[in-house]
Amino acid sequence: MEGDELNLGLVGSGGDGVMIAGESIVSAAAREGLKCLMLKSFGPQIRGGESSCKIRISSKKVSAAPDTLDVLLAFNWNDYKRFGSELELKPEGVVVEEGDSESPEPERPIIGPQPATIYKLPLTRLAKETAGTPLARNMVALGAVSELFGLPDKEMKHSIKKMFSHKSAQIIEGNLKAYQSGKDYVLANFSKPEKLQLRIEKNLEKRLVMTGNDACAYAALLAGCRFFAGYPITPSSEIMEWLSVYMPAYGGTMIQTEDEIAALGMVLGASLAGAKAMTATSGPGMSLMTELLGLASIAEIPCVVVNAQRGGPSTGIPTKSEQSDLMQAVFGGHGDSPRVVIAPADVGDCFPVMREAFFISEKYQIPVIVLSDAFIAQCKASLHKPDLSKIRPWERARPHGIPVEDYKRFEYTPTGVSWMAIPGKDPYIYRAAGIEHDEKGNPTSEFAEHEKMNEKRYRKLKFIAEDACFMRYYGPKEAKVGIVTWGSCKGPVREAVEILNTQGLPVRAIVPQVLFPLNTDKMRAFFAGLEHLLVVELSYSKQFLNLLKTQLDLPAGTAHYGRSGAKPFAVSEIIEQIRKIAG
Amino acid sequence: MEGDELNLGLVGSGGDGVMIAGESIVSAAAREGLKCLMLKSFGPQIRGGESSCKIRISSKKVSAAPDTLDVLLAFNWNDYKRFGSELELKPEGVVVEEGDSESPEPERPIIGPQPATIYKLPLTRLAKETAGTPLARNMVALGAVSELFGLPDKEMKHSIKKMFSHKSAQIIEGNLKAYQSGKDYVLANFSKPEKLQLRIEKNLEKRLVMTGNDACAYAALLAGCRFFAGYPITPSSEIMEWLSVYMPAYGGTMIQTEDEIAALGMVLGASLAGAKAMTATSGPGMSLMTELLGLASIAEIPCVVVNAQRGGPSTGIPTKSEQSDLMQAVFGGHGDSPRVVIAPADVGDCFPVMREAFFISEKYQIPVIVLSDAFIAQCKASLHKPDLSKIRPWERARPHGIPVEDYKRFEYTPTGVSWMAIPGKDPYIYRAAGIEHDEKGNPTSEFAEHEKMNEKRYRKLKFIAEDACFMRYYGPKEAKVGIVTWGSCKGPVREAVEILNTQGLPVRAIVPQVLFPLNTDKMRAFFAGLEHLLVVELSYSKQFLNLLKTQLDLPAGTAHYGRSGAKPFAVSEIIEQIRKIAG
Amino acid sequence: MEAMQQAVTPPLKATDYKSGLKPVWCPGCGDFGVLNAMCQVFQQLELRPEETIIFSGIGCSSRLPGYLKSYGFNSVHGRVLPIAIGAKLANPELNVIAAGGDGDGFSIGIGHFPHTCRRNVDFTYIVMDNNIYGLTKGQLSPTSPAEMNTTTSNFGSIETPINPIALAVGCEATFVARTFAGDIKHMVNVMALGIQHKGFSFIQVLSPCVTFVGKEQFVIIKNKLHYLQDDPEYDPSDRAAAFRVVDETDRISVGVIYHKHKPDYHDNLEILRQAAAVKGDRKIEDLVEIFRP
Amino acid sequence: MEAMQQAVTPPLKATDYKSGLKPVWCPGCGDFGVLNAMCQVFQQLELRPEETIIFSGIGCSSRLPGYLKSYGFNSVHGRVLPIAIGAKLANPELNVIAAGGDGDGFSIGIGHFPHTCRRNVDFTYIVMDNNIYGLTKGQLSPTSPAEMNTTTSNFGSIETPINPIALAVGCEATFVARTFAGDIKHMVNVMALGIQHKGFSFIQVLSPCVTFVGKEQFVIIKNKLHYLQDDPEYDPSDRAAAFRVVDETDRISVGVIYHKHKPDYHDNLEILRQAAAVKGDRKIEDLVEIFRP
Ligand SMILES: Cc1ncc(C[n+]2csc(CCOP(=O)(O)OP(=O)(O)O)c2C)c(N)n1
Ligand SMILES: Cc1ncc(C[n+]2csc(CCOP(=O)(O)OP(=O)(O)O)c2C)c(N)n1
Ligand code: SF4
Ligand code: SF4
Ligand SMILES: [Mg+2]
Ligand SMILES: [Mg+2]
Repeated sequence: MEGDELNLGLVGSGGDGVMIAGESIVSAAAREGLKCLMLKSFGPQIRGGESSCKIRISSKKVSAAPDTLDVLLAFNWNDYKRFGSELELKPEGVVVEEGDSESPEPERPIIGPQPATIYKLPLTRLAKETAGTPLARNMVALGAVSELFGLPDKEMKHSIKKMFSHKSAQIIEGNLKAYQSGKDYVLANFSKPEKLQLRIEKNLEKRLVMTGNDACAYAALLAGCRFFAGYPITPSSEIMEWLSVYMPAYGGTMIQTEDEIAALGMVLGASLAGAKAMTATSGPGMSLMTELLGLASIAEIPCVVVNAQRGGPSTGIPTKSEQSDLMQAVFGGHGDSPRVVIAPADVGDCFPVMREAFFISEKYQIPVIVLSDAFIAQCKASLHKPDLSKIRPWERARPHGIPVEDYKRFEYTPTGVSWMAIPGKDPYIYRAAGIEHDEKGNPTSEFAEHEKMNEKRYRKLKFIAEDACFMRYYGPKEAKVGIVTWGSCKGPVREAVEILNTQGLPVRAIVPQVLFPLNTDKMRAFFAGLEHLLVVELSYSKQFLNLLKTQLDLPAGTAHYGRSGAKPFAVSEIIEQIRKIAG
Repeated sequence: MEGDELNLGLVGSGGDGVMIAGESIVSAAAREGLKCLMLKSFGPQIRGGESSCKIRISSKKVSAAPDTLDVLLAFNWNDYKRFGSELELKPEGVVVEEGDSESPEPERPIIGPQPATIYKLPLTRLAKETAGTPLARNMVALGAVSELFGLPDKEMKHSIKKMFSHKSAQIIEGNLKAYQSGKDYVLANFSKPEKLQLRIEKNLEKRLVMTGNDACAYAALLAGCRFFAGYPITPSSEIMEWLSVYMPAYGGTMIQTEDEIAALGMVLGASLAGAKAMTATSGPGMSLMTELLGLASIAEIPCVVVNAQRGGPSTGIPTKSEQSDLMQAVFGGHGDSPRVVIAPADVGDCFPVMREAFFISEKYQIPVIVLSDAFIAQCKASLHKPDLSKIRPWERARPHGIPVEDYKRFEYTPTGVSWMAIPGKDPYIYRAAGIEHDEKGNPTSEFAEHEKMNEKRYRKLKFIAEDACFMRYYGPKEAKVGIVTWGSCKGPVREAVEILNTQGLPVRAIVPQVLFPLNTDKMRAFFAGLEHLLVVELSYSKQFLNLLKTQLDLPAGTAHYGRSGAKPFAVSEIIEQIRKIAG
Repeated sequence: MEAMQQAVTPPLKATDYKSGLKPVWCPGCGDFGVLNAMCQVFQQLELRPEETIIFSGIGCSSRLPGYLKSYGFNSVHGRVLPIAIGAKLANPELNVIAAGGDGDGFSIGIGHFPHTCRRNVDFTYIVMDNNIYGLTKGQLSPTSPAEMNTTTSNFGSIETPINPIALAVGCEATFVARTFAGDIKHMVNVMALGIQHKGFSFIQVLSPCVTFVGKEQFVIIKNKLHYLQDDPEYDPSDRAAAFRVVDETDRISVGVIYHKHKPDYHDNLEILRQAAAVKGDRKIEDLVEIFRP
Repeated sequence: MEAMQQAVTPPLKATDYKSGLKPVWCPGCGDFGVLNAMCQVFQQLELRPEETIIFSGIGCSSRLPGYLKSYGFNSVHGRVLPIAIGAKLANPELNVIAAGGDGDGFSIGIGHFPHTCRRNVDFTYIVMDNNIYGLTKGQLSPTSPAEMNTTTSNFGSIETPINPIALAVGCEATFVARTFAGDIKHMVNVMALGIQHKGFSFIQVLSPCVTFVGKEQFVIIKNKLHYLQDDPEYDPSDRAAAFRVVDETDRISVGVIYHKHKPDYHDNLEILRQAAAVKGDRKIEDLVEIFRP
């Protein structure tokens, strides 16, 4: 426990209620105003198999999932085996498990240091006694954990009530009793571990709790999106599921299509007809959208496509994260087909990123790919209420004040952006095409027109790189060691930077959100004064490094640290790499 | 006419028989043992619209289509308008057109220098008189051209006979008479232009005539391909059309599928079941194959995909060429999904390239994309009979000599290649998956296995870069100016290099066929000693330059010349660029 | 239609519906007839060009939007249906028409067809069926008859053709009709009914490719035509009867083959929106409260 | 089978056809029944594991190949049919079986279905239809009944479901059957007939998802079952009768619904190869002569 934070891990089987327990803790912490973050992990079993989660709570700041745990709550040691490498204890870490003083010592296949203390509780017996069912074991454990480590009691109870609000009063009562029995057992049998007490500051403001998918969906609605077509796929499905509940109420449409091709097809039709439209998917769906993304590019139709990345290639590892769809996002189309790629770096970041996505797409009439990833998409985080007034729909430039005959849908302009009429709303009829065309939209196969249109379409990128660039910076300006990273790697990188700076090694980091077109001036400005540069990413084939190379010259000797996904970077792993290059 | 070559352009409408005339010339030249090459160009009309072709004939060497013409045969000056920029005359160039001394001077919307001489012939009248139909105008014109510029008369007649071999004896006779009348008219009315006589060397060996598509199809059959599934698309359809005729006779299967996804799906099924299998397509189809290419990558299924590139993005310009599917070919997949990309540089090159494609794919169990383009795919060229004995089927490594239970389909090996059993032929049953898997093929979501498998799959690339690297070199080793290019740009680049070297500016060029993985040692060796380097390509967004940057460091100050496709590079254009950088 | 007030909107003549662009079609192509029929229908139904949009895929037939005066989108091969659906759902006031060829609709695009039928979105889909791939110069199409010789079936096709009408009736399209490019009047009638139908309407137009199949197709088809409107027995609301029609081999029935009343997608969507309103009876900004733990 | 001589090939028991890998399915899932039935069928028909290959897409149901002892390929979502066709055409001696879910087959993969039916390649396609997306945790499937509540139809589905049997019969599949995961014996019988059928056979297995639809499905379906083999009137070669069956709402007919004899693709291909032989009656190397101008 580094100062004022608590890192918990929970592991068990389907019936153990691991996720309910985890979510109760997160809710309670957020109500108390604490920062927190929860990452879930599942075994291959569709239902009822092993599952685990890791929670990090702090009154200060939470950037990444915990590397190592202060507390491991193990409902079942067998289940632990599958997740061992994800659930490592800190040297001073403790374990909470089923058992009492008389039960035989279980085999604990713990990876890394052995627990400093073990708290055994007769979870099942207490659950039966209080709630009348062994299913309430998780509540007993919650009570114990709450008492042992100083979680906010009132809020914990509130969480439990809310979690079971759709159940009978009796069941709620039973669960609360079970919770209390856990607390009581701890009070009667153990002394609290002094070093592992969650410090709670007074009067913190209550926080929201949501996942990256929630945030993307809600932010889209705020940005004026009223048409969503999609096809389910892990880990993005929750975006459409959320919109299926909330989109229709605002007169919008959320439609599940036969496949991802139809999804993007409908989005393009809807957008051409005037709606702000989007879809969401993951790698395999993204691959299927390749052709229609090119159509959006040549026909200059605004659209937003969220790709919540997972482990690839092909079906790959659907439940785990990776950053390996980056090169595809930028260069995946056949022909010279410009698009914009933008990536949130954490759950809260989904708000500005989605705003920017719709802004760029509508203003520049270009497809925008939002590259989220499973660590963001499915991470449950507490956050400060974002400034929603900043997320306003942007209206497309429509033709006006000229004779109808003079209207050129694809007029060659200084910014590359031409007026876009809305069928049924504007008298400026035009014809769009996936075929190369002249300014009026009529087909052409002439070199001169083609070159001109390529120039027009790519010209937009120069303006976008200026207009919509945003980046995050960490660490002191004068540091001579720099890191470039993107997306969810921001968490561990940011934390590594902070730790190293406190340890006397000045390091700074830059995390661009608009990855293509990159604002190369800002990147070069960041490079200035560096003696060492490290590019960090979660892709085996160095996709981010490659993308950077195509856009700017990296300082000589730039180092790279990357590996496959399926496991987030540990802060310690990043620190080690930085120390390696910084000597 | 540079020494011993003749550059002709023909232009007319549907009924004018432009293509028949052009093909007759090419056939005659090839029978005479001459080198030649013909590029066609069509207007938007599906049938009966304007069309033109450019032919280059030489007894020495022919690398590229003619920049400018010695002879322009214009059946119709209206049709010329559409192609003007493609059909420019040399200063000493001449025109052959319809008319006689009495007919009014037509308006000639000629681009560039005006013709040095104009030969008017009463094409229609002579055609009617001799063949009884104005349709034989093209034959009259052929006779005239043949007589004027010294085309091989005997072979011209042979060509005409062959061209009409499926027609009645009377029609053949009529056409031959029309041809003769053209010759006679020239003899009676003009003196031959002395400078424009095709010099024919004695005893040249007869040559073959084929397009790049023909060559790819035939080479595939030679390499053992016995399964082709595809969906028609310009400019690759002729591959499947050729195989539809010749594949079944050798016990193979050519099947037209419902779309490109099904095409690659069938190819993968066929390959898994033991066949050497391929498909062919162009940009839009390639985009649709994105997902299944990733499947081939993770499941390590050999397959060859020919992409005859056309103008992009989206439907783009189907009838014209471009080199803008390169980044997609290499990086188009979601996830880290290795594949090999290899490109022929001319029609004849399709033989070794297809051989190499099947060799790499079968040996390394990896998808291979052959990037042809419309200038190669549909270019009709005469060529020396290739050494067919070099194109032998390569047999996959199949498991043997181990107990069935010990077989690991995805065994981790030093080269990354594991034995691949054939269902129905081998007792070594296994299960493949698009899901990440362990060595046995069982699904996994563990980081460690994933990293290991990524490493295995990418490891192959190192060996391929050595094993299958081949490149073409032009120009003297000691030249200080270098050019890197690929695919059909080789033609004009090679010629530019030769011209500059004769003009006293030493230049050399390298044209890698295996573009990914690139043999970087050979590239660096080429860079050594250069003072100037120019990267040349036909893509607006600098795809080749970007690809090079991701694979190796380019010398400081490397210059780039690229532009949209739809028009091949002129040799003069390349020369100008080289002169610019070489000062 | 805010910006449109200023536009002059006199009644249009059929020829006013031509865009003026010269078709790339071969002289004699059936698609000319389709274009002319559409102009007449638009005029008859007084569809305003500004309120009408024609979507298509890729093919000779898919060039159609370029020749009509209205909004248009010549998209990519096989995706016309989802694109049209998206437009209609986002902008229900629009007159939406989708058009394309047999390859576009029943080869690469066939996956969208059953789903379009079941959704019953209110637009019209016109397939110009010529039993061949025209634009790519003569390959086998999914409706090419068995044993047909094409550039990809050099020894005769060994595939059983797709029957678009059977598919449409089987997938419960609510309006299914067939007509012939050689009979403008019939086309106009059928198209008018299709466009007026509330819900999805599918119209197969037999539209000969004179270049890769042959001019004689016009005569061959004409001689086999059976006009359903002349058959007093025929009841287009009887699905079994419709299935019998699709199995005919000796004659070609044209007219409305199947017709059914059913709420369209938009009707259902409106009901759903009502039901969903409880979830959103507040300003979007206030929705943030649902994230309170 | 060259390398196979050395392998011991004693007759196998049904349980020998299990791979040994533990299924990831939820306890009680209908797919367990399908797996068991397949083991029995394989044993009954004495299919050799080395000569058999099971293809699948992605979904809970598509995990099947992993649990059977035979060659197998768990490919990608929706593409099982073309992959299976490729394998069978390239290696006609193989026993080829394709399997998957309702989403895999009738949503994303539906475009391949009509074309598979018309080609009549000799393999069997088993769809485990649970009316839901299991693997992705409970979204609407193309066969979800109207008004069903799912995670993507929170106010009840407004789509008309796809009827897979209607589609198969409409597209002239030559063998169309339905069976139920709760009746192993029936499954075994129907699957055996399907596998023995020469040509394409399609089998819809009603296979309840206990987690996202509910255990009660087993009872609900069971109570509505109508066994066609018990109906002496029923003639599976009568297409009109088959169409009547697919429109049933009060009962669920199971058994062979439609059955037709027709040459399979391979038969046709062999004829075509004979016809084509004239073009290739020489060594491949000598074919180069056709390029002589
Ligand atoms: C993805 C993709 N595949 C293939 C093509 C090539 N292509 C263009 S049109 C066409 C078929 C045309 O046939 P049809 O739809 O029947 O239209 P028609 O020309 O006969 O009117 C094909 C295969 C393409 N444009 N895009
Ligand atoms: C291209 C693509 N899109 C989406 C997915 C996500 N996905 C996996 S399985 C599935 C549907 C599963 O439903 P079904 O086919 O009915 O199988 P079940 O799990 O119900 O057996 C989906 C949408 C995917 N893997 N690939
Ligand atoms: S090729 Fe056929 S379909 Fe295309 S325009 Fe010509 S006649 Fe019409
Ligand atoms: S989720 Fe449903 S279909 Fe999937 S394994 Fe569980 S019960 Fe079976
Ligand atoms: Mg057609
Ligand atoms: Mg299902």
